[in-house]
Amino acid sequence: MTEPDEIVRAVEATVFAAHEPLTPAQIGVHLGLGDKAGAVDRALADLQAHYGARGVHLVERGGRWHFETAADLAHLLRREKEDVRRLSRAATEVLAIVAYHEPVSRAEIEAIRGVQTAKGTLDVLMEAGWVRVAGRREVPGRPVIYATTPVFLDHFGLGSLKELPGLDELRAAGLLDPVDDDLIGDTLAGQKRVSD
Amino acid sequence: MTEPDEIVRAVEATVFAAHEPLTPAQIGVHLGLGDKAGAVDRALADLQAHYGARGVHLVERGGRWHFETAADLAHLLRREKEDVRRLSRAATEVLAIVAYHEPVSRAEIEAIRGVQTAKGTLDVLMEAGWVRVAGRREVPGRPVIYATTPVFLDHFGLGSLKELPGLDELRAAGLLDPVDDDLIGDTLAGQKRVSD
Amino acid sequence: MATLFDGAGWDGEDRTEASDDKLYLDIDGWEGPLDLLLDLARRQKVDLRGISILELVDAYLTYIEEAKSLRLELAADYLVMAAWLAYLKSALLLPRDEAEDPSPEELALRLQLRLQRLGAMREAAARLMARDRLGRDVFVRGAPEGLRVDRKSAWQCSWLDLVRAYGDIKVRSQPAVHRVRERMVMTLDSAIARVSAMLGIAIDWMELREFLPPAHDAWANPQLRRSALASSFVAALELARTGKLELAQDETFGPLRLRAAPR
Repeated sequence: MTEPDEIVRAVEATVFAAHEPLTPAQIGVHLGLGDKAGAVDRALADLQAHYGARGVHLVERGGRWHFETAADLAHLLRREKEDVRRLSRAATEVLAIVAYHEPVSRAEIEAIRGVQTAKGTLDVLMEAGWVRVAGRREVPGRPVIYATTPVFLDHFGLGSLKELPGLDELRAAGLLDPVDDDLIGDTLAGQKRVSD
Repeated sequence: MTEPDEIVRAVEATVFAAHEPLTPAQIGVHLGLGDKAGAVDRALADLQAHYGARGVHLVERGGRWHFETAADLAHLLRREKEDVRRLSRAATEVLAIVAYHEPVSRAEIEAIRGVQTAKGTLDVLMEAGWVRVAGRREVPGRPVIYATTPVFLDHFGLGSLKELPGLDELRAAGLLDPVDDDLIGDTLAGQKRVSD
Repeated sequence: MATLFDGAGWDGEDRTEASDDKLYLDIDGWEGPLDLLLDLARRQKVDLRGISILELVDAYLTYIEEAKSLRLELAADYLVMAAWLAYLKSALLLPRDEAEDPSPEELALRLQLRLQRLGAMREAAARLMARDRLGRDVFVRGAPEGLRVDRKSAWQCSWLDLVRAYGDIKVRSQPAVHRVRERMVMTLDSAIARVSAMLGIAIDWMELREFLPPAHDAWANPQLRRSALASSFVAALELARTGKLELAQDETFGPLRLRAAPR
């Protein structure tokens, strides 16, 4: 490649510094090349070829020229950064209710949890991609109902929701808060809590 | 010239697209090259050499890199509507004193100029983003001290303060030594002091 | 160093063309005595290092006199400087007093150095302002795309957390039902009947435990035995209350003994 000549360098700098795309005529006027319009076109063609292989391209849109990031590098302009965050206790409960009872309305979730569910909690679950709106229930008020997504099954390694363990299994596996079965045997009062 | 490699293209696109000058570390983080910091430095050196002949240059100012138009094209690009604010003579002097002596207190500025410096003068320089408060000097009275900013380097096209024009000659001539003499106060005790 | 003082002024300002006779008119443009001194020095068109302080002092004093005669308001600083320069001048001209410290020559040198410093900074400011400046001479990219970092939360929740949460909800939300299991017990009535009957045939003190049924078959059940013990104790208290037996215990938690009340 030869060194760029003066006009090429000037056109390059002008397009670079411009706040908006420029027509060749505007560039010519700016550089005082009014009578050498062809020179601007040649310079633009030269620059376009030069930048073709680079990380920045010189492109024409509707007769106006500007620099932009090469299309294959566009992903660099907007990078996503992931913050790993643990789901809150409330959100975990809501997710569990949706999984065990889907499709379920917000009012039903609240009835099961026994506490009000902040709107944001469901938003977080939808943002995580685990819960989706599954339509409306055809009852008065037509409440929105929620269900889990395939992403949910993936994340928790489930083939289907049927694989979620029942309460008896949970208890048998010792996954529920221990109920004082052991204590019952040797108390005279002999009361037993019954949870199912 | 060989085709630029992927990292060079990515660094080129990143610096081109950025609103602000970037340090090599910032570029590395953005490109997810955290452990290959040397790659960014190599790419920047490669790009700087490549753009050296062009209408747009890649420049380093205070450790941060950006593209700007070549200085020799200034006569073609100079904007009629000047964005550069005209500084008062007092403000330019104060700016020079801060740059050549930093960090420097207001009393020291006044000692060099032999006149009180209006508070507004430093405010104008701080508003322009060229001067900042750099802490306090740990001497009696703990005076606030001032220094220049990266924006100052950017604006005046200085890679670092070492590139200030005439710095070495001035230093060699002893003209940048700390000022502590009070010429008139020493000899005219009891009269109004001129320099502070 | 001489280069520091030729060339144009700073940021378009240039007073070198001002003629001497209108010098006083510019008084408001000066910022202070040093400023005026420096300007006077520049008029001598020599390197500050070679300047004659005496001549400079004379120029300053003459200037201040003229300005005063024109009834210009002169700032106190100008007059203080004038007084000091007059002192310096006389010290430089008079025979040297060896004891004086600092010496007049030293003061003159210091003044010279200060003027050099100010001149240097003024020159530096002019050179700084004349550089290729961003936004005036060189330009950054007019329309950068900008870099954006979108922060996205990757939510974490384990299978265990999920099912445990559900279990907790169920445990928490189910109404608690309490049910007492049917168990074999010795009722108080049967205990009273048994203790009364046994007391009838007893001759001497008997310990409470001896009133319990023999520990075999159903009575071997420890729960039932405890029930029998408790009921027999209550039966003994009841019979004592109605005057049918006497109770004795030698020490705290010692054996409890019973016998029929003497008739």
